[in-house]
Amino acid sequence: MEIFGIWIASLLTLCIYSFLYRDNPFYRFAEHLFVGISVGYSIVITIHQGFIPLAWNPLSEAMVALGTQIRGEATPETSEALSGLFKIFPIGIGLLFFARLSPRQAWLIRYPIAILIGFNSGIAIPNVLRAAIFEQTHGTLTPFAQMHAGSMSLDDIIGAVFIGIGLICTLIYFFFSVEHQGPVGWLSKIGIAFLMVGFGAAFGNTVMGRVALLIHRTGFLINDWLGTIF
Amino acid sequence: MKKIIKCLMVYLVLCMSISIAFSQGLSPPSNVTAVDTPNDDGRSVTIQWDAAPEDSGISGYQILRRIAGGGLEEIGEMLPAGTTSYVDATIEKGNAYAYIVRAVSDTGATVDSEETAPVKGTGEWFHTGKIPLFVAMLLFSAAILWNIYDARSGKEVFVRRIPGLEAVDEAIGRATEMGRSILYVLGLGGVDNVATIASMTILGQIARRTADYETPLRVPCNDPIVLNVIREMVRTSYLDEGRPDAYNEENIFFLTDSQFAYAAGVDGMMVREKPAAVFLQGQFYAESLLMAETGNSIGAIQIAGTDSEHQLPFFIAACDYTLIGEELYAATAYLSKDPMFLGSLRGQDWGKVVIFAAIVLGVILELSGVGWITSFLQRVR
Amino acid sequence: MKRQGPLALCFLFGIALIFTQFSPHSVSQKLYEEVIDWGLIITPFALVLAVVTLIETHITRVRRRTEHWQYSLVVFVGMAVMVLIGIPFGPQNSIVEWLYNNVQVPMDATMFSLLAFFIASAAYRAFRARTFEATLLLVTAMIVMIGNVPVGDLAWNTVLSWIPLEDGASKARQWILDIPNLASRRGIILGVSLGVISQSIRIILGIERSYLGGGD
Amino acid sequence: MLEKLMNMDRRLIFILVAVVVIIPTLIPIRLPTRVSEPAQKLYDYIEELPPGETIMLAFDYGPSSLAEPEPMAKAVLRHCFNKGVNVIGVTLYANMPTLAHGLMQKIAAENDAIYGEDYIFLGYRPGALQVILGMGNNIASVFETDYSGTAIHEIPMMKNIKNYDQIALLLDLAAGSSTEAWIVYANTRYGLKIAAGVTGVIIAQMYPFLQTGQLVGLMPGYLGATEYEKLLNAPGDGTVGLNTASFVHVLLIGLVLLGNIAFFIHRRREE
Repeated sequence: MEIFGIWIASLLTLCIYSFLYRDNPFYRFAEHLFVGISVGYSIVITIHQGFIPLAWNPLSEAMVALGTQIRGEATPETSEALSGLFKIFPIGIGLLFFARLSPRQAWLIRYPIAILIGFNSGIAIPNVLRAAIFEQTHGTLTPFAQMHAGSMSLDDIIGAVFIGIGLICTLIYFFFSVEHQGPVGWLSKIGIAFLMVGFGAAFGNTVMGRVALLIHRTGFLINDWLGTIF
Repeated sequence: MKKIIKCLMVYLVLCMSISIAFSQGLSPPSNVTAVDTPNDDGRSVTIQWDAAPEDSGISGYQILRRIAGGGLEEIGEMLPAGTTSYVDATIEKGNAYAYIVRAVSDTGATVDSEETAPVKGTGEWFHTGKIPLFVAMLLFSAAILWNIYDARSGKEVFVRRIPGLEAVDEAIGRATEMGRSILYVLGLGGVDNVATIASMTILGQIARRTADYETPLRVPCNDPIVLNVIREMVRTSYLDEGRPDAYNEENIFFLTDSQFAYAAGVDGMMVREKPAAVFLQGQFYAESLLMAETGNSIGAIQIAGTDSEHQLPFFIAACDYTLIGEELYAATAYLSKDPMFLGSLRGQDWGKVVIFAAIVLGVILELSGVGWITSFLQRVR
Repeated sequence: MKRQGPLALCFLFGIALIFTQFSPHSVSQKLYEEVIDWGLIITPFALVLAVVTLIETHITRVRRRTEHWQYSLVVFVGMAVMVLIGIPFGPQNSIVEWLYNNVQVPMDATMFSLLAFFIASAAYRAFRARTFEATLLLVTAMIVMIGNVPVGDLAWNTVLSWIPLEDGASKARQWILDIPNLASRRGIILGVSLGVISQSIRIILGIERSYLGGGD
Repeated sequence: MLEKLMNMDRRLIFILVAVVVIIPTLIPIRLPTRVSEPAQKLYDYIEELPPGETIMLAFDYGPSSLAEPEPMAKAVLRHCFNKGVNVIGVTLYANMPTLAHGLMQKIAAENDAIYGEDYIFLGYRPGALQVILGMGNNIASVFETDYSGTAIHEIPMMKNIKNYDQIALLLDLAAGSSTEAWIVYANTRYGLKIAAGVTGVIIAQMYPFLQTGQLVGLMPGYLGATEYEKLLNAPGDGTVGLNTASFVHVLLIGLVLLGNIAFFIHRRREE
């Protein structure tokens, strides 16, 4: 079974690589099979790792507890499980996503979406403000505090000054309320230069990342697949 | 009766331990205070005491507590010497607790401090340590709201020149002259994506210009909902320009929903139709490179724009103009003149001015040895 | 109800979360936990949207007999096999795991590895030093690339051994990442974060409503 | 001629790339590497943890980009198991649980680590943000059971672990923007220490957080995996891969140079 699996995996791998020559039926078959299998897998995972433990289990436990409660055999545990009954509200709102199936009632999905978007926005405001704005500004100033204390090497001093200049110029580049002329124009040009160096670094690293993907697949084909033949 | 015996016992134990301590020269922890921990949910009490001198012979501390009228109980593990505070997070709400700090020497001798006054844990409704964060949040919200309000009242809001946008007319003009089409790619985002919304707005504006020139505007989509929205948008643009006859719904169509197939389809269109201008605006992932490279190889003017930071290097390298991150949002405001976008853009600029000022001022102050901005930022919680 | 209801809920949840971030009281912490619970329960249902959209797309394709419509059937077969075995027996069923390990994982990984080829052809055909900016980007990219792989330092230490700096390639890479890259990224982070916060404010207050979609 | 060179058929380039990857895969070589500061910091942090401490390992990547994070995960798991540091596995990616679970089992078996005592795998729950926040209050409120369905409170390793307060470090193995989410919500909100091992695409984005200390350490892509393997003195997939990658990098640099030379000659002629 394992060798069979390696063979299937290898053949599908080659089907996808055939795309490098040009689009062809093998590639299209593999691609669509992939879409089907992976969506199927996410449905399975979402049901077994999301819906059942988070919604179904507490609710059914609460139902059982309700039964014992009615029969008058309540224990402290059943009354705790009973609180699961309140989950009926979020579950009901979640079920509204199914309104997507009916064109006339589709607007109902706005309710769960609005809650999730309100959630994300509310939690983001104070935390992003602190993590990104305050912490990052603080991080820019700390080296200068050390510099005054005299506990820094020349390299680090140059680095801190560079970071300060680069940050300020980048901020100026992303400043839209003023025309970029004269000194502002010059500073924003320096900002662009810093941005380009940053993007260049990202590009260089991306090459490493993409090459890694290929090496991983080649390693599989050569060591695992050809390994089963030779 | 029981109580009296208990008290007597405690008294005896106390006397004994004090006498032992004195015989060893151990002095009791001084200035012991127990207060309700500030800015918590009411489930802890903070106990503090003075540090003992180094030669005190103390090897550790044990905290003891008593619910009013009850017996003494040991709380937590033995604390190492040098500790001067302890947070008891095991209290129950509604009870008042009194604390004793017991100093322990190497030989196991102990000496107890005086018992503190009983204290209750109460939860606070507002975390006073977060005042700076709270104020900053309010100020920024006010700035955004005021600017949107100001823009709505019809005041002119200035947005700087964005080079990529000036090339839009050039690109459309060239396509018209050459009698070729314009290809507009919206990326892979859904209707809820900020970059996609921005891209749809820009498309609406470009459609106004192509309507005049009757240049074909081809838009392959990968999201059925986005498709419906932009068909509506582009039709409106053509209507507004008085050219509903020039609108061809088949030019805006669904290609496929999967990433690489979409990129392959767009590449195929580029090679076959050889558009004179290619717009790549919106949210992009790894497929960005495939499309930008093909567009480059057919010699089209390419104007890209995305807030997907990781794809920007490829656009910059392979396209003629690229709207970098926030520039995409600014472009939306610039082209659509929507007060909401314009106002927020200026509000965000105000935010940047404040950060800018904090950095410049902070550096100057730090270098002259005044550290209050840095220590203020550090205290923000 | 079609617009006001969702807008009100969005406002309530947003404000509740902001409030609980500033209030340590046990009542507000209980509220905070409850709201997170709601979020956790609602989120799994969102999968319905993606699945319905996908199925609709492929059904339309089959029905209209568009080009390559047969492949849409492959999508359905793949999905059906996974769902019919996976839902009753769970993701730890051996057939599900076999399909995942031998079909899904290798294809996903291979699909992405195509990018290594495309980045190579793009590097050759599109990355030209046309402008000052593009040149700067290219030069930096090359330094980082050579610094990322061990052959960089090896070449430096053999060819440029007369320079009194060991492992110059990886040191140059590290300097670029640590200093100019950091500065520009921080600028981007500050700008983007202001954008995120301002959008969140607009959403909570109901000024930004695009998430409701079109219609009334 | 020049025209032809400038617009070389991309398939020729594809073949070149394939050859340059296949040959070193068949005949592996070893080049010396040095360890950069961010990876060293992460290693030191884990090295200094007393046995019995617990770290969390978040597998926040999909099968599509497993090439880089997988060697990192292997190296860190080996390090932890050998040191007696406990590991809680979790993922925010829906298409990841089977792969992550299998990987943890495999490395545990190699190092005689026991499920439930030395490591556990919690699995996946939808909604990244809610999961991160929910675990900060109470891990059991999000994961009442582990991936296999065992109740969390019955697992010996989890006896004294309620939330992030008892976790020494979260290592996020990321191929997307999950690290930022962990920083903003788990570090800022709950004070959890964060480190990251990221794919090449997002390395550059991590540096501002490294300087402020919001990230304890960083493994940058293949290079990071190689560096960690070197620190452990146990070369693995990362080391082998990075050496192979050397050749492709040299090829790519050569191609870019060639392309630009052709471009300049062409432009000079046009002028």
